Amino acid sequence: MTPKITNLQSAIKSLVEPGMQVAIEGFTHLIPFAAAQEIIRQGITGLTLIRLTPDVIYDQMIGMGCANKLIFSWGGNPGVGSLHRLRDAVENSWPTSLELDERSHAAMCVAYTAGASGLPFGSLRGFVGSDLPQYNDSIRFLDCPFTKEKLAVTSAIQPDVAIIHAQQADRQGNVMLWGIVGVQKDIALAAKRVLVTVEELVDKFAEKSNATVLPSWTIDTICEVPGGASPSYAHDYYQRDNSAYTEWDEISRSREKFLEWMKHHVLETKSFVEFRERIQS
Amino acid sequence: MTPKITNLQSAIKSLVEPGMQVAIEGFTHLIPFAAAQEIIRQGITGLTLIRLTPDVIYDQMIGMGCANKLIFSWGGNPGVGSLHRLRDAVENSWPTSLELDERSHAAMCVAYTAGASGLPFGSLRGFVGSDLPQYNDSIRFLDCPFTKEKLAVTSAIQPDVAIIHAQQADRQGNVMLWGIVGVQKDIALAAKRVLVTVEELVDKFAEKSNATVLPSWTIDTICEVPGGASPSYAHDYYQRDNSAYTEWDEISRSREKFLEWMKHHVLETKSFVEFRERIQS
Amino acid sequence: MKEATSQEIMTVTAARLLRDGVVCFVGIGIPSMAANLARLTHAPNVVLIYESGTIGTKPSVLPLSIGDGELAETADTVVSTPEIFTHWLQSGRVEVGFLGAAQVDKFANLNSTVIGPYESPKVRLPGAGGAPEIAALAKETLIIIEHDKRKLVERVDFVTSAGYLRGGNERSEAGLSGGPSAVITDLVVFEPDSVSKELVVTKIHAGVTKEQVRDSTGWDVRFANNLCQTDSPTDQELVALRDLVRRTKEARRKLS
Amino acid sequence: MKEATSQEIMTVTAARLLRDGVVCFVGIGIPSMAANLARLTHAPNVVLIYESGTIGTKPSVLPLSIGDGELAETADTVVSTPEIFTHWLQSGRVEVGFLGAAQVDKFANLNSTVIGPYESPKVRLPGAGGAPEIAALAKETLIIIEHDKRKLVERVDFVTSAGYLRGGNERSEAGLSGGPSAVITDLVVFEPDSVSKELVVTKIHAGVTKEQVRDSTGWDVRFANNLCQTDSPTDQELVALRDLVRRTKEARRKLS
Repeated sequence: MTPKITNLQSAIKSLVEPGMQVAIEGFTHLIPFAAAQEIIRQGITGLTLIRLTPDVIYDQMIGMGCANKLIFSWGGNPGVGSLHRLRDAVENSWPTSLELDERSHAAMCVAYTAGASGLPFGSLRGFVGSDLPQYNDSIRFLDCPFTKEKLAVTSAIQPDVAIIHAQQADRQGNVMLWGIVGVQKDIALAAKRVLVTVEELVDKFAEKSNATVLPSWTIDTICEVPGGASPSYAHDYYQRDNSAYTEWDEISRSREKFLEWMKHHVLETKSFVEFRERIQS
Repeated sequence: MTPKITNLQSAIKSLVEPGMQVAIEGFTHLIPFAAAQEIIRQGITGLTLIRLTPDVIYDQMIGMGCANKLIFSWGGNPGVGSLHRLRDAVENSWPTSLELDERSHAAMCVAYTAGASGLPFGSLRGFVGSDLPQYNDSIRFLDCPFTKEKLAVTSAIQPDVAIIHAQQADRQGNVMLWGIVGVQKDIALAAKRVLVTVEELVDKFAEKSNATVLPSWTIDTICEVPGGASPSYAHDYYQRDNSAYTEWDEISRSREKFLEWMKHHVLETKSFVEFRERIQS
Repeated sequence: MKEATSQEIMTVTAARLLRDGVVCFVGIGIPSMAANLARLTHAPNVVLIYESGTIGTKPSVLPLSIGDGELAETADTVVSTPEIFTHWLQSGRVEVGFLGAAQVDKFANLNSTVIGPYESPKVRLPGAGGAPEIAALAKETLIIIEHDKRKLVERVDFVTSAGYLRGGNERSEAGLSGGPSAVITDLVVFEPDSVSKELVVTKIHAGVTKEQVRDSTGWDVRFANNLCQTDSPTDQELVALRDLVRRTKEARRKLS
Repeated sequence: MKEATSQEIMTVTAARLLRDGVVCFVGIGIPSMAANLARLTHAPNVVLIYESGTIGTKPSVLPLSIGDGELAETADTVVSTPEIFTHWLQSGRVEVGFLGAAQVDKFANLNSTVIGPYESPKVRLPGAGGAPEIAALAKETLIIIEHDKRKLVERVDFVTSAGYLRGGNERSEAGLSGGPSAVITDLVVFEPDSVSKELVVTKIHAGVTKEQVRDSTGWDVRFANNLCQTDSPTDQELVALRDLVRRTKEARRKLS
């Protein structure tokens, strides 16, 4: 009932297996960089990665060959441009081919909510006139049983593991996040198992309007990882490191430079703490 | 864009017309007694009343002949027993017959959410083996377009007017409620027009976890009505007056006693303030 | 210690069926009393969910209504009512549903809608509330009801919430898992027969006779071969229950 | 005052199309710049919604990403991303959608998915994001795009978000209301012909020639009979825009 509170290395080892469907979520805010890098470090492959907005960390995972499928709606470097590793995988199958299940944000949201709600599908007004349904069988249409209107439907998403980052957990293992809360509650409740990395463990939560609280018994494992969302941000803890996003554009353009950077910063570091030291030096 | 801030009498006069679909919501907490009584006072009839949990105030409205249809899922005096006026209307058509569109809480919620989301229907796992769908055409079944499972669907609810009570509005007309927030956000966003009565107007909201905030531009009219949810309660303002619920059982058992009580307390008082004075004397 | 009343025996017996640590969706009234008694005795880690949106609530006094402030103040989190039904019940997170009803029949179907025909009822009852989905979606349902011929009937006037429908595999063939695992009354505990799904008396409370049970049940009631007597409430359970009732009465008196 | 650049003219022209008090769903980048410029000049009561869940946000600097902390801190309320799409966009509350794209075609269809065939793209673009539903459900859509032959094309390689499809009544016959009301570039403003729905140049920015427009447009472009010149940015507009850009640069420098 109570989540295990452990270190990130053993958390990833016990939760994430090759071939799993893994959603590592965060809408610009609270992106679990530390946890995702630990997956790279452990060399886990064959994953289906799921996220509305795959960004720099998914670019790293895709470039390192962790994934062979991506379920998503917008894959870019926010405010900067393309994800070069994602493009290289889709355009040139490097380092491996990447199957796409591509929806829109609204459809991904509906799929997460359906997943969290125990429904096999969700409905939305969408995709009329769009070419996306032609290439994606997880988007279909039905007629409303009452009004006969044509509506889009999309299949539920229920990943094997969801990984999110939050500001706080209390000693009982309840988790609280606030600010831009994105899709995290839905994906956490949709997943079979949930890992949460948090900025800090606290005795008691303060009042925070718009807070999302996940009760302890909905979570499998909690890791205290200060700065674990960096270079994205954690509202009331630290701000977004925009320069890291800009620099990624340069690093990720060439395969060689990318591999070198990943080797030096991720593979040759033992943990996120060491990674941060190397980045800052 | 900004809601009108006015008194309850003119708010009801300008928003509620005979024959309308009106949802006066509150899940035990924050029930808009004052606003609903003003509808009785103004003698508005022919309404379709909508609520998950019609309780004492709907019993008063039904007994006074305001409604000829009820869309609901549980009509009782919470913690006490039956609603005698509701029973008299259904069992004996007194003072007039009352058509029922009866669903379950889950289905009402789904119908409100669909209404707030611009969808004509919502899906749920429910009603398998239940007799309710036999008597209610707003509950149907469909096959999931992906898994072919049989799921229940229910038609969206989008009332002409939603009335809710909240703890606070700020000077710009944004509204905040907290504690048990029930279905209020969904019904407010589902309705064509929205009236909110509030305990007080404030300069700035404090942080309140689990708070629901409705931006000013989603609301048509705000009335400051301190105690306007009494005898239900307003979290952090006043507690539930359980004795009023218990006494209602006695008052409402006979038509004569009921009519006399309503005349003395509601029809012969000019406002909720006078009503409260008379109740407390 | 004053001897246990039949209602106290019912409540304690129901409470015992709630295992520690389970997630329980609680109906108001005696189910709420029994669930909280369990929490205050052998099941301190039970997670109580009320349909008003309160999750992990730990009230020190019993709520009169399903949405009392006490429930919100002592909860781990409070969500909207729609979310309770979609993300918490429908998702399959609820292990035990704890329900009452106006009528229960031989196959544990529940009626809380009407006595008599739906279109011209003899008695209009409050209605479904959250029960149909709790009964359909909880992994298991416990039902508490006073033992009375008019309440325990051969066939309910109206199936508000599905039990085992007309028995046998009918429930699972309709696509529903779970189902009522026990009906607890002030005289006995019923459990469904593993094949026919008919409610059979498996425990009989101290001092209650089979004759009494037969006379108070609306169908030709069967007793299990391994019928045994209900363990009587312990002093500890009775103290906890009576304290809870006393605190609740005091709190309500203060408010009135 | 330094003369306006063509990008400044584009931003100011787009900003002017946003009426005060409307509810606007804003895409990141130039749409966000134009929407905030409108808010800081003639439209102080515009309600800006970003897909990250921020409603009524009033950032003092431009967000680099769609979910910057600045957006949450200055918002009237922050809701979940699913709620933004269901309760705020799909419900029909958004009056203006403000979008960019990689390609826009003659009938104002948008492509942000691929250049080349979907299965083996020449360029894989970021993808749909929130655009398909914004373009479908906002009462009206404004599109901002740099004027370039590869961006303004006869027919987009991929319809990510529906404009007027293949023109005429095709959009409304498909069940969609609304639609793009203007495409603003650094050379001109296009508006759809009321019957054919083909994008026609209705305004041309100061100093731009028809020749230049023809050379930079991927279809045989038409000019409206009542073609007029875009009103040049006022000093007040330019000051507001340049201040906004300067504040944004400073804020980002501080963070790096």
